[in-house]
This record gives sequence, C-alpha cells and structure tokens, in this order.
Amino acid sequence: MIAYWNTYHEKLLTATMQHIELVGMTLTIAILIASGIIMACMHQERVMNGLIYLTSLLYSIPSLALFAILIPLTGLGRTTAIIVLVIYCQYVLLRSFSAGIQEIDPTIIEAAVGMGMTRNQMFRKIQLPLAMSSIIAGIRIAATSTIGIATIAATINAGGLGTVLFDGLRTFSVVKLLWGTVLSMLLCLFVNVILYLLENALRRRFA
Amino acid sequence: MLVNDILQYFQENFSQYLIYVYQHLGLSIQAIGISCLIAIPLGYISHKHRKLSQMITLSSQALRIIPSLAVLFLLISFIGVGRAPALIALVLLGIPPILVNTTVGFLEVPAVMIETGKGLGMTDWELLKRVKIPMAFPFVMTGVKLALVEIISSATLATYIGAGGLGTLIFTGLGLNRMDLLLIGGVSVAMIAFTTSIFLDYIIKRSIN
Amino acid sequence: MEQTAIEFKNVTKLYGEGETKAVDDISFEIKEGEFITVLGSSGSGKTTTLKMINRLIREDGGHITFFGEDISEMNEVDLRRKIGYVVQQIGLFPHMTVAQNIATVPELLKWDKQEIQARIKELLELVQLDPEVFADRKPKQLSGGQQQRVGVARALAANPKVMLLDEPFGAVDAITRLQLQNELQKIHKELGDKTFVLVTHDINEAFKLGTRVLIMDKGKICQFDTPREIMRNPKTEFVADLIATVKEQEAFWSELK
Amino acid sequence: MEQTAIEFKNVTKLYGEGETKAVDDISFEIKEGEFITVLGSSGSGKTTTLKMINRLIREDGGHITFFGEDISEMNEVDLRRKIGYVVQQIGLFPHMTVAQNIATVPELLKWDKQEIQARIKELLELVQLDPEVFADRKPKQLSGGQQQRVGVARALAANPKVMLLDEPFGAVDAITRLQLQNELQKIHKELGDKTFVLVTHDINEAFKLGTRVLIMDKGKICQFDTPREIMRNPKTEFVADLIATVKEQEAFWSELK
Amino acid sequence: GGNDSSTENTVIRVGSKDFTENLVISEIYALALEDAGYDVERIPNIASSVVHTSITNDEIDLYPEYTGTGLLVVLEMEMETDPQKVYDTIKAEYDEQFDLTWLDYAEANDSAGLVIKTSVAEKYGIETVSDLQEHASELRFASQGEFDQREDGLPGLTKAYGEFNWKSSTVYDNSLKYEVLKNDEADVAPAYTTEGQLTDKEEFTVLVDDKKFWPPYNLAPVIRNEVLKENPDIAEILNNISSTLDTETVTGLNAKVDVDGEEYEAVAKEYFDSIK
Ligand SMILES: Nc1ncnc2c1ncn2[C@@H]1O[C@H](COP(=O)(O)OP(=O)(O)OP(=O)(O)O)[C@@H](O)[C@H]1O
Ligand SMILES: Nc1ncnc2c1ncn2[C@@H]1O[C@H](COP(=O)(O)OP(=O)(O)OP(=O)(O)O)[C@@H](O)[C@H]1O
Ligand SMILES: [Mg+2]
Ligand SMILES: [Mg+2]
Repeated sequence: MIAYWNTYHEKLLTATMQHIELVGMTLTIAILIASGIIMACMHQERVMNGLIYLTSLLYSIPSLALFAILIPLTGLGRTTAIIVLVIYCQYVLLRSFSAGIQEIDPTIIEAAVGMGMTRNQMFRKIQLPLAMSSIIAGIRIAATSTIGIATIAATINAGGLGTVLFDGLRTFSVVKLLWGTVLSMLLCLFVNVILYLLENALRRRFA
Repeated sequence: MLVNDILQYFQENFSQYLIYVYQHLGLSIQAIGISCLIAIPLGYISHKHRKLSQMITLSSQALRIIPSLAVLFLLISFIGVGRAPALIALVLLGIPPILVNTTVGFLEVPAVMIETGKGLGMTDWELLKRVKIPMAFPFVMTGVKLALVEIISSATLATYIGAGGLGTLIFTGLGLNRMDLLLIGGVSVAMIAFTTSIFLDYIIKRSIN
Repeated sequence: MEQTAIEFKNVTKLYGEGETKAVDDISFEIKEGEFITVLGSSGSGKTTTLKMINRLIREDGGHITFFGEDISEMNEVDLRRKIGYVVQQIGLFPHMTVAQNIATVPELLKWDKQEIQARIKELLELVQLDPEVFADRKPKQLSGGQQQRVGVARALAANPKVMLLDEPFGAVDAITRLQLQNELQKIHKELGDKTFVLVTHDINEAFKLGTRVLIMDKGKICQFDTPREIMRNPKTEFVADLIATVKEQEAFWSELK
Repeated sequence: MEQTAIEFKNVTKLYGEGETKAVDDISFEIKEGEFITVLGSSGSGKTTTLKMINRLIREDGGHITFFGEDISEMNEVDLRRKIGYVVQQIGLFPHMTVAQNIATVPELLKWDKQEIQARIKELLELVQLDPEVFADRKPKQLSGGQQQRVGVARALAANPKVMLLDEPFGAVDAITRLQLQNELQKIHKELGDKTFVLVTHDINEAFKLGTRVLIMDKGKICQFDTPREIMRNPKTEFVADLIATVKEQEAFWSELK
Repeated sequence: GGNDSSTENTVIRVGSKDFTENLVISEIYALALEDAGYDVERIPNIASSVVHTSITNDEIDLYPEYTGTGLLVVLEMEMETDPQKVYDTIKAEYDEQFDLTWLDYAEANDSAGLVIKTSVAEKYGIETVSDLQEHASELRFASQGEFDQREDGLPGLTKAYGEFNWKSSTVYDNSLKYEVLKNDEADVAPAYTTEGQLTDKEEFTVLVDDKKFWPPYNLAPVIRNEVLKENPDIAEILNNISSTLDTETVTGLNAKVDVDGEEYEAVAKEYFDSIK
C-alpha cells in the first residue's frame, strides 16, 4: 500500500481533491438552500414538517436511481452529481435545522416573546444559539453521507474517490480499493474534526 | 420518442423486467430479514450492557464513514463475486441502523414503566413481552426502515458484483447511453424505495397511536 | 384482632459507596386496614421506604415482613401481585387502552375473560369513570385526574391486600386533587380491610388522609402517630416547624371568616 | 386616585373551529397596584386570560385596555416591554448566565452598561440571591426555587408597570413554595405601585396572596372579589364548593387541636 | 510534465474510455505528444457511451476508438467485415458528419468475442460460436448489461446464430467476468479479444466466430479536424504509434495491467520508452 502511495500519490490526491470539491460545492449549496427554506418556513410548522417528510422520501431513493432519472435532463457529469447530492442533503439538513429550532422548549420561546423580543431578535439571541449544536450535528451527518454517496458519482463521470474504487474493482486491486476507502474515511474524519472545532468556537462565542 | 422507447421496452422485455424487480425485492427482503434476525436480539442484549452498547454505537459510526460502495467492493476481494457476497454486504450495511435503534428503543423505555410493570408483579419475560417490546417497537421499526432504505439503495450497486436486480437496467442504460433504460430502472427503484418508505412510516405511526 | 400487615425492623438503605444513607435504621409496624401517610421533604427517603416494601429496592440491613413473612424469603413476583402500586407519574402503559391497563394483573394471573371484563367495569365505576366512555381510550386521551383514577383502578384490580401510593396526586391540579383525595378516602373506607401506604410532601394531604402519619427527615423517622397526637406533641424540631406553618395557614383562614 | 391598569370588556377566545370557548365573554377591571390572583382548575381559561394581556394570545371578541389604551392599537413589542412575565416552567434561557438572563430586556432597550450592572445587583438582592455567588451561574446550576427567583428578577428588570405570573411556583415543592409566596408578597409591597396578576390553582395560594381573587370555571368568571368577601358570600355553586373544601380542611385542623 | 516554454502553447486534451486498454493506449498517445513538445491534458475514464458526444461537444480533442464501434454504434451502418472497407467508410462519414478525422488504424484488432472456460469447452467439445449455440442450454452465461442489448451483442448474435437458451444468465460488472469464470460461477462470458486474461489459454478459450458475425475493431485515434489543422504533425506522431500496435502487443499491455496488477500509466510509459 505504501509503495502504491509513493508512486501514485498524485493520482490519489487528484481524486481526493475532486472529491473535496464535489462535497464542498454540494454542502455549500445545500446549506444555503436549507437555510433559505428554514428562514421562509420557520413559522409554518405544518409546511416545514411536510417538506421534511417529502425530502425524507426523496432521501430514500437510491442515488444511482436518482442519477439515472436526472441524466436525461442534465446529462452525465458533475452537475448531475451535485444536484443529486444536494437533494440528499436537504433531508438531513432540514430535519436537524428544524428539530434544533422546534425542540427548543416552547416556554423559552414564550418567555422571549413575552419579554418583547422581535422575531429577528429572538432568532439571533435565542433560537440560533440554542439550535446551534443540532445544526452542526446535521451538517456533520450531511457531510459524512455526502462523502459516501459521492463515490457513486464516479459512475456518471463526476470524478472523485469513486474513480479509485471503480478502478480497483476493474483491475481487481485490493490496494486501490483500500486507498479509496481509507481516503474517504480520512476525509470524513477531517471534516468531522473541522466541524467539531467550529462547534466549539461557536459555543464559546454564544455562551 | 423516449416514451415510445419505454413502451417498446416493456412490450418486448416485460418478463425480463419482472425478473429484475423480483431479484431486487428478493435480495432486499432476504437481506433485511437476516439483518433483523441478527441485529434485534443483539440490540436487546446490548441495551442491558452499557459497555457493549457503547462499542456498538462506536463501531456502527465507524462503519458509517465507509462508503457503502467501498464495503461492497472490498467484500468481493474477500468472498468473491455473486449473490452471496452481495447478500453479506447488504446485511452488513443493514445491521448498524437496526442495532442502534433497537438499543436506543429499549433504553428509551421510561424507567417508570419498567418499575410499574415490576411493581404490578410481572416476571422478566412478561415485562419484556407486555411493556418493553411494545414500547421499543416504533424505534426498532425506524431502524428497520433506515436499514431497508440503505439496502434497497445498495442492492442497486450490488448489480456490479452479480446480484442482479434493477441496477442492471441502470448500468446497461449508462453503458449504452440509453435514456429509456435509465429512466425505467431509476424510476422503478425510486418507486420501490418510496412505497417501502411510506409503508413503514405508516406502520410506525400506527404503532405509536 | 388486628393483624400486622407490614413491619420494618432496623431497616437501612445505602446509596453510592455507602455515603448516602437514604434510609437510616428505621423500625415501625403497620396494621391491616390502616391508611398510613408518609410525609417528608424532598430526599428524605420516603420513596425508598415505600419501594422496599414491594422489593423494587432491596434493603441493605434489617428485616421487612409482610403479614408475618420475611419478604426476603418470598418470591418477589408473588409478593408484588399481592400489592397494588401507584406512582406520581402514574405509569399507565401508553400502548394499552384504559381497559387493557386495568386488566394487566388479572391477565398475569390468568383470570377468566368474563371475570376480567366484569372487574374492569366494577373498578371504573369505583373510581367514578363511565366504562362506556373510558374503557377503550388510550391514556393520552385522558386528563391528569382521569389518568390518576385509572392508575388507582389498575392497582386495585387483583384485590391486593396492600396498596402503595407514591405521591399519586403530584401531577394534578390542586382543585382536582382535593376531589381525588376525597374519593381515595372513600375507597379505603368501602374496601374495609385494605392497607394503604401513601407518600406525599403535602402536609394537608398527609394529615387529612392518614389514620397515622409517618414523618421522615434525612432518612430517619421523626414521628409516627395519629394526626391529633402529632399536632399536640410534636416530638422533634422539624415536626414542630411543620406544625407551625400549618397553624399559620389556619390562622389566615380563620382571620378571613 | 387609583388608575385602571387593565380592563377586559366582553372578551372571548375560541379554539379549534370555535367549539371550545376557552374564555367566554368576560369583563373585569384591575386597578394599579393591586395583587390579583386568578384561581380555577385545569382548563378553566386562566392562562388564556393572562396571555391575552400581553398579546401572546389574541382575543376573538371584545376589547382589552392597558392604562386606558386599547392594546390592539398598541405596538405589541412595546406593550410587552412594559409588562413583566413569569411562567411556571420558568423559561430561563439555558445558554445565558443569571446576569445575562436578567439583562435581556434592559439590553433590548439599549440601557447603558453600568446601569444594567447596577440593576442586576439590585434585583438579585431583592430576590434574596447573593450577586457574587449567583450572577455568573447558568440556570441549570440553580435549584428550582432559585430559578424561580431569577425568573421574577428578570421580569422586574425594566421596571414594568404590570407583572404577569402564570403558576410561578408550580415546579417547586410545597415547603419551598410557602417561602417564595412570602417573598413575592414582600416584593409587591416594597415596590408599591406595581400591579401583579398571578394565576394559580392552589386555593391557599390564591387567597393568601390576592388582594382580590378572580375565580374562573369553564371560561367564565365565577366571582371577582376580596378573599374575605368571597368567603362570606360565595356567588356560584362552584365557588361555594371550593369554600366548602377549604372550610372542611380548616375544620379538620381545628378539630385536631 | 508540461512544456511551458513551448511557443505553441496549445493544450491537447486526450480523452479515453473507461477500460484498461483504452486507458493504456490513450496514455501512450499522451506521452508521445508530450515528447513532441505539446502540453497535454488527460481526461480519462469517460463512459464509452458518451465519449463520442464529448468529442463532438469539444470537451476533448482526441481519443482511441475502434473501427467497428464507429461503424455499428456511432454511425449505425450495415455490418461489414473487411477492415479496410470499414475504415474507409467511417473515415469519410466522420469527416463529413462530425468534422472528425480517423488517423491510421493499428493492426491490433480488439474484436468482440465470447470466452469459455477451457475445461468446459473440452468437456462439450465446443470450439465455435455455433457449437456454443447448440450447448447453450447446458451453460451459464455471465453477461454484462450492455451485451444483452447491443446490436453487436446478443441480439445481433441471435440473428446470426439463432437463439441462445442459456441455462442461466447473470449480469456482472465487465471487470469481474474472469473472476466469475475462475470461481466456476459461470461458463461463458462476452470478451474482447485483446483482454490480458486471455493470455492464460489453459483457463480460458476464445470461441471462433465461424459465421463472421463481428466486424473488425481496429484501434485508431479519432481527432477533431480543427486541432489537426492547427497541429498537422500530430498525425505523424500518432500514426507512428499505431504502426507499432498489433494484437499481441496490445494484449500483452493489457495483461500487465489486468493480470500483473501494474498501473496503466506505468505500462504505457514503459512501452513508449521502448519504441521511442
Ligand atoms: N438510585 C439512587 N442512587 C443514589 N442515590 C439515590 C438513589 N435513589 C435515591 N437516592 C438518594 O436517596 C435519598 C432518598 O431518596 P428518596 O427518593 O427516597 O427521597 P424522597 O423522600 O422520595 O424524595 P422526593 O420527595 O423528592 O421523591 C436522596 O438523597 C436521594 O438523592
Ligand atoms: N392552543 C390551543 N388550542 C386548542 N385549545 C386550547 C389551546 N390552548 C388552550 N386550549 C383550551 O382552552 C381551554 C383553556 O385553556 P387554558 O390554558 O387557558 O387553561 P388553564 O386554566 O390555564 O389550565 P391549566 O391550569 O391546566 O394551565 C382548555 O380547554 C384548553 O384545552
Ligand atoms: Mg419520592
Ligand atoms: Mg394554565
């Protein structure tokens, strides 16, 4: 394995970089969309729960099937991969964002309203800080599952660590399979560490 | 054009299509069955032993960061190709969610309920049957649902290693750039995942009310 | 002659590494047919004492007898089936209907189906709930007071000799509570030979319901006597303080008259 | 002369499709400086009535005025900042320290930093908590009674004219409760012109604290008068029943003497 | 390595399909171009089904293609078995329809075919596809999804030889078929005649296409006319490569990757250095 790394680290690193790009773009877009939805629907619990259920159903669709359905529309390649991955993230993100906000003890919200906070003040001073750990947890799960599913995106020419895995399958090389696995696991751990640090920093700021 | 292709496919290959559906469902159901048989008793045992339950949570978290694709592929190197390794891989993927949820389900049975059951004079077995199992059921089912979704999903990939199923249509579609096959495969798998999901949600809801 | 229903002889219960003495070498005797209330502030050892009677908690020292028999030598499942048990959080099984909840112990005892049905009806009437209306409801479709009534009915189902009640009215509002107290007292009187042991930290409740009141503080028994005797001769400072607050309250009411 | 702080004119609140009348055409008037207690059993409409005052709930009919001004025409955020609000479950913000909790409204009002610090100290002393010890603790590091005190201090922070308290002592045990009641009464007296409206279902509490008691049943007002007057002339059967149980309790205690 | 100081700073984008042989050959093209001073961008692993679209969409400049594929799959024309005729046809059509040029084709013919376990072949005495068709009902087929649908796959084969009633037919990823045969989970599989594993004759036998069903699949670079016009010397560079590639050579290169487990880049480099 080490020998393989010594010779082909460039190739592995390229795949990893592609993977990071894929996951990074997905998460950025997904978080933006989820935040937008949450902002818009935060006060309509019904709509929110409906949306979460809908996305949970989408989430249950195998990625390969979603790729297949989208290819006639958006073709092979990164665009399709990112669209699918963003769809998957929505469920995890929406659920954890809204759980974070809805799980706040209603008496705390009531106390805040009763004290004369505006919606905006309440969001900034109460809801956001109290939902923070749940939000970060959601992002963590989304990142983890995106890193996993993104490997499948190699089937539709989106690059990334999946290419290493499929390459390993093609040439029947355990070394490559292991490298593909190890690198995606390392990526996961890396993202988890970053989010952990972020969470700590935020916690220190808010509390 | 595309509609015609799809209709034509069904006219010519309907029995083949049914075989794919049958293979996909068969593999998934078998995998979920075995997963349940292993994970539910294990989950029950682990809720009684703190150490064990911590270990299980930890290792299933570790497993979660391995892409399921990698699990599937790595397994061939150790047990070869075909239906058996596919089944093993799917069971491996199905176990963690059931295990974790079963453990949580039994742990979440409120202490008051257990105490009340005991206070009413239930034996351990009666307590399990009348209180713990019914109260943990929704959690267990949630685990089963997550596992099944994962399994149906990965069963699509299992086509790569010779397990058949609807993934075949998708791969062939990808290989030949045939939109009709892609759509038939993709939509069929989506529908199966969808209905299973809705069906299990219904069971979970009903068991709560 | 009156029989001894429950007896504690030098019973002690330790928690942790023995640092906390939840119950500290207590001895007392309860006769059949009494309505005992156990009064004390939070953490005084009331619940621990109660749960040692049906062996949900094991004593670390001393002996407890149930109608003369040492409970450590009895089969605990059998013991518990002879004892009705009601807790503050009520503990109704949420997945069962009211009728199924009440039928729990009779079913464990494999009573005949019709007998069970008849018993459910009888008990619901006893606790003033219309069987037609309530038998098939789930617990969460009931108000707090109604749930508490079902809890009592369930505990009474198999005709236990002894009823243990741990703050049974803790979760209901003060006005409903007064009502439930009256009902419980009535039930105790109607059933005649049943022994009730009720834990509470409400002085009014303890003194109103108890034929004798067992006052606990820090794991020890301060006094165990009839309400009248306690009012007249408080034995410890703690009891005297309690009595003082009651007197203050009483003074306030008579002033209003 | 005494000013009218709050007035309800034919106020109604419906829930669902109008099947439930949580509050049914009620009218009453509260003067500045009064300590009003609202008494009723669970579901009688007490909370609904209280929350309509600070517009957490909107009335479906009638008018409510606050110092002569119709609240439906006031900016609701401004209105709420003039009203202190304490709920049973306390609602302290878990991510803020005691000091930050108390400072919430002054900060919303953009008070000067030093002013806020001084106010925190003053209030903690008022509710008998040592500022040195408690200012920097988080709510979960406090006992129930201490949390409740902080809740009161927070509600008083910006010197509101009116304080609304919804079962503020619901979560603490009976003995601590007596203590907190006395403190609250003292605070009301010390502050002089503040109007307190406190919801409870404990008769003792309602009659002890209220300069006048508003008794509700099924969304209607049964009686609204001084404790003495209610005791002497209960106006409805429900009130008479309540008084009867109190008298029974009192009789029981004096019998024990 | 790049060649930044080069006056001609055109970057040539060399694509490849997603299997070993195509990867190796395209890497050899890339090395040759770099050696001649071009900057090369490699775009490997393009799904076979879209590689043609990629080049017509100007996403790549050239890639290795097979004459038979051009004829049957891309142009969807009639079957033809003479290599030169096939080449002449597609060269003209590509130029006219797609503005693409087929450079010289190599002798290497990566024809489609069917592979059978040698032991099974001996047992039933199967040497040709016709023999196979007769015994199909006793044999397990390890297909890949595409083969069952493609005109130069099972459907065409059926027209030429008659129905194949397999005892069973299971789809595997193309790369697994030799493993499947080795593990005795199937007896017959589709094959490409240059695949490295076929060097093991004791294990695998390629059946004779006795009815001449499959067209020739000679390897040749397809390149965009525009690029070729600007850089006419590319033709010579790549033609020089093609002239060295015969079936045996290509099979050997494939075997190094698929049997010996070397990396395709390394194999390509070694080969290029040897012919330079
Ligand atoms: N499982 C336990 N482990 C450790 N300490 C315990 C445990 N259960 C009770 N204790 C301690 O034992 C003492 C007595 O507890 P107990 O529950 O009997 O009090 P209680 O009088 O019922 O109080 P409350 O009115 O709050 O219910 C307390 O100090 C409590 O903290
Ligand atoms: N959001 C709501 N939706 C529907 N019904 C409601 C809602 N809030 C209150 N109600 C109903 O309105 C009635 C009055 O409720 P309210 O909360 O005012 O009672 P309360 O006197 O405060 O009772 P408690 O002592 O239990 O707090 C009850 O019947 C209640 O079920
Ligand atoms: Mg207790
Ligand atoms: Mg209320």
